[in-house]
Amino acid sequence: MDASLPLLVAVPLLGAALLVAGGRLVPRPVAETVGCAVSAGTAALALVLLLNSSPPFLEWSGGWTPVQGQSVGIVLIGDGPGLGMAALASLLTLASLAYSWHYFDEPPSGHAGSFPALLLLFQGGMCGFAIAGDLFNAFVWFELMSVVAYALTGHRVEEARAVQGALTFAVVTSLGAYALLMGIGLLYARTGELGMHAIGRGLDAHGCPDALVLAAFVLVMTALLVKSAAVPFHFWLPDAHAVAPTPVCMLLSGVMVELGTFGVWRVYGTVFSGPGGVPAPEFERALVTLGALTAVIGAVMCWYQRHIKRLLAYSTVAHTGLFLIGIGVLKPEADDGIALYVLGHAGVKAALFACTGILLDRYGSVDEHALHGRARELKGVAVLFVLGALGLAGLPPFGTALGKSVTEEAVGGPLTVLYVAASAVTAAAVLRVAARVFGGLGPRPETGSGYETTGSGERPETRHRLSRIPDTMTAVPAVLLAGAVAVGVAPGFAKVVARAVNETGSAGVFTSVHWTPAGVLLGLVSTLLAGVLALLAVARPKAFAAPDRALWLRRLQSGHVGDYVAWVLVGTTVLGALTLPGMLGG
Amino acid sequence: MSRRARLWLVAVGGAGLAALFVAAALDLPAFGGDHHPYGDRAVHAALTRRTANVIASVNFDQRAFDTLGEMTILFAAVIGCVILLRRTHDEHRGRPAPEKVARPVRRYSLLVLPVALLTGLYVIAHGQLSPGGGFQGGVVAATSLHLLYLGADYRALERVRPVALYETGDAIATSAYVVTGLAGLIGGSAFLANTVLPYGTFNTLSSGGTVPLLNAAVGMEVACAVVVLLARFLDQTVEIEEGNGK
Amino acid sequence: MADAVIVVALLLVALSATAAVAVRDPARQALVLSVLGLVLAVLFTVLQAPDVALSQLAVGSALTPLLLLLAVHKVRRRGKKEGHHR
Amino acid sequence: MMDVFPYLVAGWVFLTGCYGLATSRNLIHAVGCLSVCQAGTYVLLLAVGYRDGATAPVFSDLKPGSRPVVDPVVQALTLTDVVVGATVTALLLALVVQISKRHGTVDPDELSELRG
Repeated sequence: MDASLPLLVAVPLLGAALLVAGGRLVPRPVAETVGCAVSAGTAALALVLLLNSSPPFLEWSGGWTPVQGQSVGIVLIGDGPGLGMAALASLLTLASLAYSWHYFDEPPSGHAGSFPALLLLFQGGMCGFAIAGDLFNAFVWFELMSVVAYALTGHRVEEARAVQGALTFAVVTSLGAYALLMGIGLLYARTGELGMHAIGRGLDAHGCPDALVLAAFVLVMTALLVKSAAVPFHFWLPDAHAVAPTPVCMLLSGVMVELGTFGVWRVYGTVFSGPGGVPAPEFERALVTLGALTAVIGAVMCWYQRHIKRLLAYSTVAHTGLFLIGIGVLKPEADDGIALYVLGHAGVKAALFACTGILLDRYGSVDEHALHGRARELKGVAVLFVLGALGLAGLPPFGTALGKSVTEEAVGGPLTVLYVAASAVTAAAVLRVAARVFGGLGPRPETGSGYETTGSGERPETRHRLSRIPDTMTAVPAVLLAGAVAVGVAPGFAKVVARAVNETGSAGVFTSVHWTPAGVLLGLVSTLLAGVLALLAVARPKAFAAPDRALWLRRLQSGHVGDYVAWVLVGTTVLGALTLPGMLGG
Repeated sequence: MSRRARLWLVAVGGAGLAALFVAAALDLPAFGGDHHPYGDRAVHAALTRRTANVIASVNFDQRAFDTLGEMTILFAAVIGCVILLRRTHDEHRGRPAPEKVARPVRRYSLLVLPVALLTGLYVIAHGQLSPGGGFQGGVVAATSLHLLYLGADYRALERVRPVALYETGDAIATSAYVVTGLAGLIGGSAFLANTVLPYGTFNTLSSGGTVPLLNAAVGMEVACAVVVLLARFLDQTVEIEEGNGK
Repeated sequence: MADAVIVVALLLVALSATAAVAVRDPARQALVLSVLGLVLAVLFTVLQAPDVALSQLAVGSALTPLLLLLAVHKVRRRGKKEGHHR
Repeated sequence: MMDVFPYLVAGWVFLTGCYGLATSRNLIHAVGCLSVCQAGTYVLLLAVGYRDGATAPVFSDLKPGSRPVVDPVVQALTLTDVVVGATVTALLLALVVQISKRHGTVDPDELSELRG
C-alpha cells in the first residue's frame, strides 16, 4: 500500500502525457472525460492512502530504503496533513474540470486535450509538493505547479490583463523559487543532506543556530511566503487571480496558496524546529507579525474592490494571513483549527469563484457597479453566492466556522478580534456584491478614485455568452458548499482531522476539537457584523467608499513588476529582522 | 510608485539581503571542504549499480523522482508555450518569402548540421558513461536541426520538422519515463526502482539497469521539447502577423 | 594553481553577470548572456562539473539567448509595423 | 579569502540580477535578469559541492577509489536547475510576446491595466 504513494504524482502526469499525445485524435468530450477520470482516480487514491495514514509512514522513491539510517533516495511523507492536502488538491481539480466541462473556451485546433492536460499536471505538481519530504524535491514540484499556473493564468492570451497578470505572477514566483534554491544550497553546505528530517538532524548536530541558519530560513521561507501571498510578498496574487480563467482561480485560491502555508508548516516542523534551527519565539514573532499585517491589508483592500474576482482574491490574501497566524503560534489546537479552516475555506472560496464565473459568462462583466441589479434573474446562483459569503464570515455550521473558532480559542487575546474582524470585513464585501448584483439594492454607486481596476470589458470564458446556465456550472459550487458544511457537521470528522494533524505536528500531544458555545457565538458575531457592514455600505455608498486616505495603500498595488520585486527584497529583509533578535545570543 | 521610491526599496531590501548572505557565507564551511556525506554515499551507490557516470546515477536512479518532475516541467512549459503562442482570432498567417543565403553560410551550416546532430545523439547514448546525457544531447540535437533555417530557409526547415509529430514525441517520451517507473513498482519494489533490468558490465553502453532507458526517454523528450519551443517562437517571428482590426 | 584559475573564472562570471544587467538593450543583453553562459561553462569545468558545463553550454549560451533574440525580433517587428499604420 | 570568495560571487550574481529585475525598463531585459539571478544559484550549488584536489565523479577513465571526487549530488541538482531555468525563460518570453501584442509596449512603466 505504502509503495503506491508516488502514484499520486505519476498517475496525473501519465494522464496528461496521454492526453497530449492523443489530443489531436480524439474529440473534446473524450479528452475531458479522460481528464475527469484520471483526476478522480487520483483523488480516490489520495483518500484511500489518507485513511491508511495512521500512523504516518515514509516511502523512499526508487526503493532506496535507508541503510544504517541513511539513504541516497528521495523520501516521501505519507501523513495526514500531506495526504489531506493532496486529496483536497485532487478533489478541487476534479471540481474545476467538471466546471469547465464542455463550455470552457474552444481549445486551439488540434489540442483538444491541452487544457485538461495542464490541469492534470497542476494536480500532479500539487500532490508532489504535498507529499514531498525532501527539500529539493519540494522545489521541483513547487516549480512544476508554478510553471503550470503561469501558463493557465495567461491562458486567455487575447486579454491584455491576463498576460500582464500572468507575467507578474511568473516573475515574482520564479524569483521566490530561486531564493528557495539558494536556501537549499546553504542548508546542504552545512549538513550535506537534502531530506527535510535529515537536514533538521544535521542542524541540531551542529549546535546553536547562527547566521547561516537564519539566512537559510529567510530564503526558504521567502519562496513559501511568496506562494502563500503574505504581505509584502502578496502583490502578484490579486493581479493573477483576477485574470486567470475561473476554473483555474478555483484552484489557485482554493488550494495552491494554502499549499504555500502548508509548506511553511512542514518545513518549519521538519527542518527548523529543533535546537539547531530557529527558536520558537522568533518563528512566532515573524509569522504572527506578517500574518496580522496580511490579514489587515487583505481585508481593507478587499473592501475597496469593485472587480469581483479581484475582491475574492484579496479575501484569499486576508484569510492566508489568518492561516499564517494560526501556524505561527505553534499550538496543536491552532494547527487543528487551521487544517479545518483551510478545508472549509477551499470549498467556500472555490464556490464563490465558480458563481462569479457564471456572472462573467452570462453578462460579460465582473464589475460590481456595472452589474448593479442585472443578475436578479439568477435566483439559484444568488443563493449559492450568499451562502458562500456566509461561509466566508464563519457562520456555523460551516467548516470555516469550526476551524476559525478552534483557532480563535487557541490564539486568544487581541488576535481573536483580528480573526473576527478580517473574516467579517471580507464577507461583508462579498455580501455587498451580492446585495447589489443579485438584489439590485441601494443606489447605483458612483465611480471611485480612478486608481482602480474595474471589472467591465472582460470577455466571457465560454464560446458564446451564455443564455442559459448549464447545470454543471451550478452543481459544482453547490457541491463545494455542501462539502464546506460537511467539514463542520460530519460527526467525528473534526476529530479525525485533529488526530491526523497532531500525529505529525505536535509530538504526541492530542487535542480534542469540537464546537464550543463561545466559538459558535464568535461565528455568529462575525456573520452579524458582516451583514450589518454590507447593508450600511449598500445603503450609504458614499460614506463607505474608499477615502482618499486609503489611496496610498491602493497605489502600492501598482501592477508594476519592478515594484513587486523590490517588495520581495524588502520582505526578505523584514523577515530577517523579525527573526534575528533571539538568534544573536547563540 | 516613482522610480526613485522603488530604487530606495531595492536599496533597503538588497542591503538587508546582502548583509544576511555575507554573514551566512562567513559561517559556511570553507570552499573546497571535505564534508560531503550525501555525495560520498551517492558515489558508493552508483558503483554498486555499475553506473560509471555518478551524475547519471543520481539523476536517473537515486533521485530519478526529481528528474520526473524536471521533465514534466519541461513538458508543461511546452504545452504552455503552444497555448500561449497560438494564433489568435485576430491574426493571420503570412508566407515568408524565400531568402537568399550567402554560399559560405549555406555550405558551413549544411556541413555542421549532420556533425552536430550526430554529436547530440552520441552525447545522449553515452549518458551513463561519460559527461553528458539526455539533457545535453537533446538540446544539441534539437538546436542543430535549426541550422537548416540558417543554411537553407524557413520552408526547408518546416519540411523536416512536422511540429505535431514532435509534440506527440514529447508526450510519448514523458509517458515512457512514467511507464518505466511503473514497471519498477510492478516488477520490483518501488516506483522508479532500478531493479527490473540486470545492471550489466561496468562501463558499457548497456550498464546501469534502467538508467540508459530513462536517459533515452529524457533525451527524446528534451529534443522534441526544444524543437517545439523553437518552432513556436519562430512561428511568431516569421509567420504570424496581426490583422489590422485590433 | 587550480585556485588561481577558479578565482579568474569567478571574477569573469561576476563581471559578465554585472554586464548582463547593466546592458539595457535586450538584443545586446542576449549576447552578453551568451558570454555569461560560456564563462559559467568554463567555471563549471574548472569546478569538475563537466556534465553541468555541457548543459550550460547548450542551454545558457545557445538556447536561452536564441529565445531572447527571437522575442526581441518579434517585438521590434511589431513596433515597426505599428509605426507604419499610424 | 578563498574560503568564502565563491559564495560571495554567487550572492553578488543573485543580487545583481534582482537589481536588474527591479529597475528594468524592458520586459525582455527583465527576463534576462531573472536568468542572471538563477546563475547565482548554480554558482552557489557547485561551489558548495567542490572538494580541493578532487576530480569529476565520472569513472569511465578513473579507477574507483583512486582519487577523491567532487560531490555529484549538487551537480545533479544544478543540472535540473539549468533545465528548469530554460523552460521558465521560454514561458516568460511567450508571455512577453503576447504583452507586446496586447499592450503595444514592453515597458513595465507603461502597463497600467492592473492596479488598485
